[in-house]
Amino acid sequence: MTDTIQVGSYTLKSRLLVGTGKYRDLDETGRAIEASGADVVTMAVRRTNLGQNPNEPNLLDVISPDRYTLLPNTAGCHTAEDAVRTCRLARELLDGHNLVKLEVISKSRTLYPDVVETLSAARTLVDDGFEVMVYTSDDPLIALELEAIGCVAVMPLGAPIGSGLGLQNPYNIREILDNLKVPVIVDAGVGTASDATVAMELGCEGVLMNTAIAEAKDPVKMARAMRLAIESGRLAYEAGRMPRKRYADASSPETGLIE
Amino acid sequence: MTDTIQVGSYTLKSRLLVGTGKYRDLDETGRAIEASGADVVTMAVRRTNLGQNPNEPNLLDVISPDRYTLLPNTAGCHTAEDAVRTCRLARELLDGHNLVKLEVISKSRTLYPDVVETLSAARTLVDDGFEVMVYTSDDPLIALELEAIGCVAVMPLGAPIGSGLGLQNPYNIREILDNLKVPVIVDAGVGTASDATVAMELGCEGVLMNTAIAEAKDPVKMARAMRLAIESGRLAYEAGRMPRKRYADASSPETGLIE
Amino acid sequence: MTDTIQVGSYTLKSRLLVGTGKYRDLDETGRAIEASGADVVTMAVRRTNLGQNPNEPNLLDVISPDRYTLLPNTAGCHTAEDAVRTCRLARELLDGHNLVKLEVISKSRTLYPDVVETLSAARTLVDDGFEVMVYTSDDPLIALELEAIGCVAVMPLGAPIGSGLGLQNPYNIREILDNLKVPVIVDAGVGTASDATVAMELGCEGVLMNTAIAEAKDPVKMARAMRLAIESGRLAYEAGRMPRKRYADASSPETGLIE
Amino acid sequence: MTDTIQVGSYTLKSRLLVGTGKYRDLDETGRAIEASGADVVTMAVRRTNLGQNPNEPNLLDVISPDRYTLLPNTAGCHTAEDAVRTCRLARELLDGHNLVKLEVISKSRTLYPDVVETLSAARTLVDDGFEVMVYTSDDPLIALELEAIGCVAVMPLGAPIGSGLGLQNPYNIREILDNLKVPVIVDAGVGTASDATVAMELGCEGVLMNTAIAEAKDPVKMARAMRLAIESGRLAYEAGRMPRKRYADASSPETGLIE
Amino acid sequence: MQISVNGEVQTIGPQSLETYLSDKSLLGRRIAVERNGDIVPKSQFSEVILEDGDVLEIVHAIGGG
Amino acid sequence: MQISVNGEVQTIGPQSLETYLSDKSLLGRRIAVERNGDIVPKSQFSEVILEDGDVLEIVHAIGGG
Amino acid sequence: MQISVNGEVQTIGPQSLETYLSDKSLLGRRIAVERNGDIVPKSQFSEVILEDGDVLEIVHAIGGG
Amino acid sequence: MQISVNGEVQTIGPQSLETYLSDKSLLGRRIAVERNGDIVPKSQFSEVILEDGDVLEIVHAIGGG
Repeated sequence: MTDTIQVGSYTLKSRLLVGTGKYRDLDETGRAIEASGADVVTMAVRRTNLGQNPNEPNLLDVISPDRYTLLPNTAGCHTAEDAVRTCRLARELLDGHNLVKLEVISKSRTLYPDVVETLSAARTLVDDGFEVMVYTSDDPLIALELEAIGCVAVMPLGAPIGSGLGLQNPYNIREILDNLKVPVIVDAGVGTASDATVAMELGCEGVLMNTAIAEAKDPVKMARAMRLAIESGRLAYEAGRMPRKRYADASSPETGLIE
Repeated sequence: MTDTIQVGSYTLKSRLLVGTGKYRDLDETGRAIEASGADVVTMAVRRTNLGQNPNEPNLLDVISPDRYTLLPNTAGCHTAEDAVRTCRLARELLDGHNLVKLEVISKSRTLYPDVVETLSAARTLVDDGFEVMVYTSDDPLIALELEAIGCVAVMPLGAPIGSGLGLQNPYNIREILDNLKVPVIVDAGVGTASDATVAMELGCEGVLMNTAIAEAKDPVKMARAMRLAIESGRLAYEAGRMPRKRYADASSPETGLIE
Repeated sequence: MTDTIQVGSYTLKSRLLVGTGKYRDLDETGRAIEASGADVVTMAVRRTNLGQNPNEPNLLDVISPDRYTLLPNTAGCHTAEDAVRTCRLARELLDGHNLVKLEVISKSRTLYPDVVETLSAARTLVDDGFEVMVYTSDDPLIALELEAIGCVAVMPLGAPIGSGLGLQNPYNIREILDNLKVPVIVDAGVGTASDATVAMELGCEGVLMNTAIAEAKDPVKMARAMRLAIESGRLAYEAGRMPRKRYADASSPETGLIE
Repeated sequence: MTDTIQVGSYTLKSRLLVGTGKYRDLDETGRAIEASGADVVTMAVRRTNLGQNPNEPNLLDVISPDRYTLLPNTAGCHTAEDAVRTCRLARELLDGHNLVKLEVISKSRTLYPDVVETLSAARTLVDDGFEVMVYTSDDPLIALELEAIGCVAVMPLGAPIGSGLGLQNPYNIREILDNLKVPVIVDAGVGTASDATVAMELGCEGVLMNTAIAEAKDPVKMARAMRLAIESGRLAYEAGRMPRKRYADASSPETGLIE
Repeated sequence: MQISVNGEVQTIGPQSLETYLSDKSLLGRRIAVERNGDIVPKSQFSEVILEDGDVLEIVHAIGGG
Repeated sequence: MQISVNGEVQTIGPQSLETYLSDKSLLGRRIAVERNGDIVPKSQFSEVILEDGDVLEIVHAIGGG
Repeated sequence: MQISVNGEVQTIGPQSLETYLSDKSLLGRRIAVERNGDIVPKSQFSEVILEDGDVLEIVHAIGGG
Repeated sequence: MQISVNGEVQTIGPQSLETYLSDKSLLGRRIAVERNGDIVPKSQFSEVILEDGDVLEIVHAIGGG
């Protein structure tokens, strides 16, 4: 597909955004990411093990910043302050690259977005010149507020991170789509290809996923499936689906039959 | 994709089978069929209008039997006898081509398959040397019986013809898949791309559709969407989806965080 | 509730029909059936163990034919012939009582109704003077044919027997309701109270269940729940539900607010 | 049923809480509320029309504070300040009665809860000695925070107010139930009886509704349906439903059949 | 002589169905009997004399759904 | 002098809140009154003397969900 | 003589099926013909002589699902 | 003197951040450094002299979703 989406100052060729967690190894990571066709790839920032072997392979060796648009996330941060510090470290790490994925989540097993801390961190980061793609709940009002703050993309969860349950509340996602101007990208919750297609058919600008690909039995093949699922859903959205009908309607003419 | 499906003596390159009804004109029909990538294309058999202009374009001019595998259907037949006569006329019309889509449906507004008449027609046609792809209900026992009779593919409805409601009873479709050896192809009921993906993710060998493409606002674009949806669903089925989880599961490591 | 349903020559006070299988013992059976408020109670017919102790309690001691309308079933029969013989034995066993539940199911793990054998047995039984309540699939045409044969109630499955999955195909059930005049009673598939309520809200005349009560942790309490669920669903159907709305609509006046 | 629920200092006999909006007239209001069996009844506070006839009937004449536990709401308030003022007026209006329903909603057509303003108003009201039943989104973290603030009941929406769409996100409701100690009462979104039953089967302590009853064709009958639906769902929750099964499981013994 | 009852072969002497059922303490119990494919009404138990090769099905009611 | 009641400006003479409510036949009705942002308890209606610029909100209960 | 073609009765003179189809400009078109319930192969159009009372069905392919 | 690096206390002699990183073979690797809450740009590694009580966070990129 030749269509693109504009996220802040970045023009993306693929509507599929992918994570790099949970893979068996960096080799599988690289092959799956390549098969996905994504150009935005998320990564995490973690403390360097001081003792470690200097020749140990690094994520950035397989996912080159020259080839992919890296999207550092703030996964694991439970406060606005930690999220902001993490973003600043990421920006330095990537030589001034200012696109970040903000997520501030609770410590509870749902890993549910903490919308109050998220709003606070978003304000600080936007003031500090970051282009913020923000992970949030499916609360339409919070989504509107995040757009007002200046986030370049709003990314409501489809279902809990890593659950693979598929879109739990299409109503709210549609509501967000009806009210926002910046790109709305479903983040988290997709379990299989059709879940991604459904999100795109609702009119989302894109889908961000990690576990659905990394934990499939064959991640590289699932990455291909997701790439097609996203394109398929977007095309279906643009094509405009047939109306649902309560009763059947013959596909072949009901006249001119032999007797 | 290089994988193929074997239906009787026919080897199909595409898992998407399409109809030719309900299009604005033959030109749109041709362009949509081409965009779908299908190689099996259904058609109907109807009385020739005696008065008609001999130069009037004919379906077979746009859908050439040399390029596509034509699948004449028995749509509109309400008895086994009419269905059998229609198949014989189709075979003559296509110079001995013996692949047919058998459907015997009720006159009721559901156009629901008449399984008793369908069983009877299937027996006659198989004896008469036809390769029968049979449209039926999602009754697992009837599906088994149709396979036993010798049909080369069993095609349970996903939802009423032309309703676009999507798979109404995945349980029965799965049941049929668990028990049959011949290809199971969902026929009718698909409304948008994700419906087709869902059918393929269940493990169906293919999907046959008409209205979902022909009545989309942009049929050619929807045809492309459906082509990708089928490939995506098949890949996802082969890749093996991640398990669904009741609780969230972080995609980024929860250790090594800054403090 | 004072409303009743007419099934052939029988006037039923309760729209809940219950089975007597799978209980821990006859005492629990009796208490659960009583709590359900049902007046139609199904039973099975089986060979008498010749050696057995004559004083061993008998189902009919707890479920007295004087108090309940017994509904002998043909569960376990895989052919029309066995079903007919079983019904005749049941009629003799119950001193000429001619109301029976006909079910002819496959040997497959789905226990799916064998509609061809069912149609054949129904014809024989109706000719032989039985009042036939027939268990069948959700095939709308077969349901119509069973009514035409003279069955006094048509009982489509909601989901596989004992699965507790709830209504799998409300579309077909609605289709059957739109077309039949005799009572339509959902039989099998209910797992919890709301499943029964949903069936009644569709307009069914009643629901027949067994496992949902017998295999609940507390069968007697679940029997009470089901009794209320059926009444609730019927009342809701008669009351006429509010229309679904795409957008919110305030319950309190939006004028006269303080400022 | 003899079981009760404790909400702050109030012991409620019915798990069904009802609103008084949208009825044709006060007479219908009174009859429907009575049929519902509810003891908690919501009301709104609005400016008195100065010119009005002193003998004009008043809501409190039909819904007597002596008979019902009145629950004044803050519907229509879009800020914490207006909500607090409204609660204080209500307390004065009801002679010191301190139980209130707090809702601060957006002006958007979703009438979605404004969780930030709601948190702020809840703090003020709890400090001011009110017993606060709070309407909120299905955000599990916000629900936890509202409990921590001291609200006596947390009432997440099932679906947008007045939409009648039924529970949109059971996953989040279950999440809230798993984490809170105070009663969780689904407020808004119920459309018909089975929706209420489903909410109770999840383990909710109660359901608050208005439109589903008031806008039914026959509100009084729907009120009876809802009363039974709530009792049914609670009983089913306590009884413990049967496990769902992938395959069928016969209700009648499969041995001892005639041959 | 030999008869088959509920699938098992039994060797008995000449007797009426009533006597047979009585020996098995089934008389007066809530049962129904099929003999060679035909129902035997309770009222005829005493008149029916069992014959060599008779196939009997004797059933009663049990719990079922 | 002028006061605002439920958003509308009214010109009245010096009087107690009780008198005002009584003139509007609101006395004894189930209402609540807020004056300049503070609740006025029923018990104090007679003591409260309305002043120029007072802002009153007078409310009652109506149907709501 | 009279024949029925696609449900309509026509009066024609003695002729072969080929001649009939040719008059209707259907010869060489993608059609199939059933005569009195049996298929008439294209190869036999010329040999088949229409008879009084013949019932013909002449069909072609059209769009269908 | 003592400094804290990624949460662990270390005793080192007076030196620049560059020297420290070089000793740990981290120089030239894709890392970022925060010192007492503030980012230290790569360009300033040589100028920054570590002081007693400094708190360093040294991070790199890893897989995450």
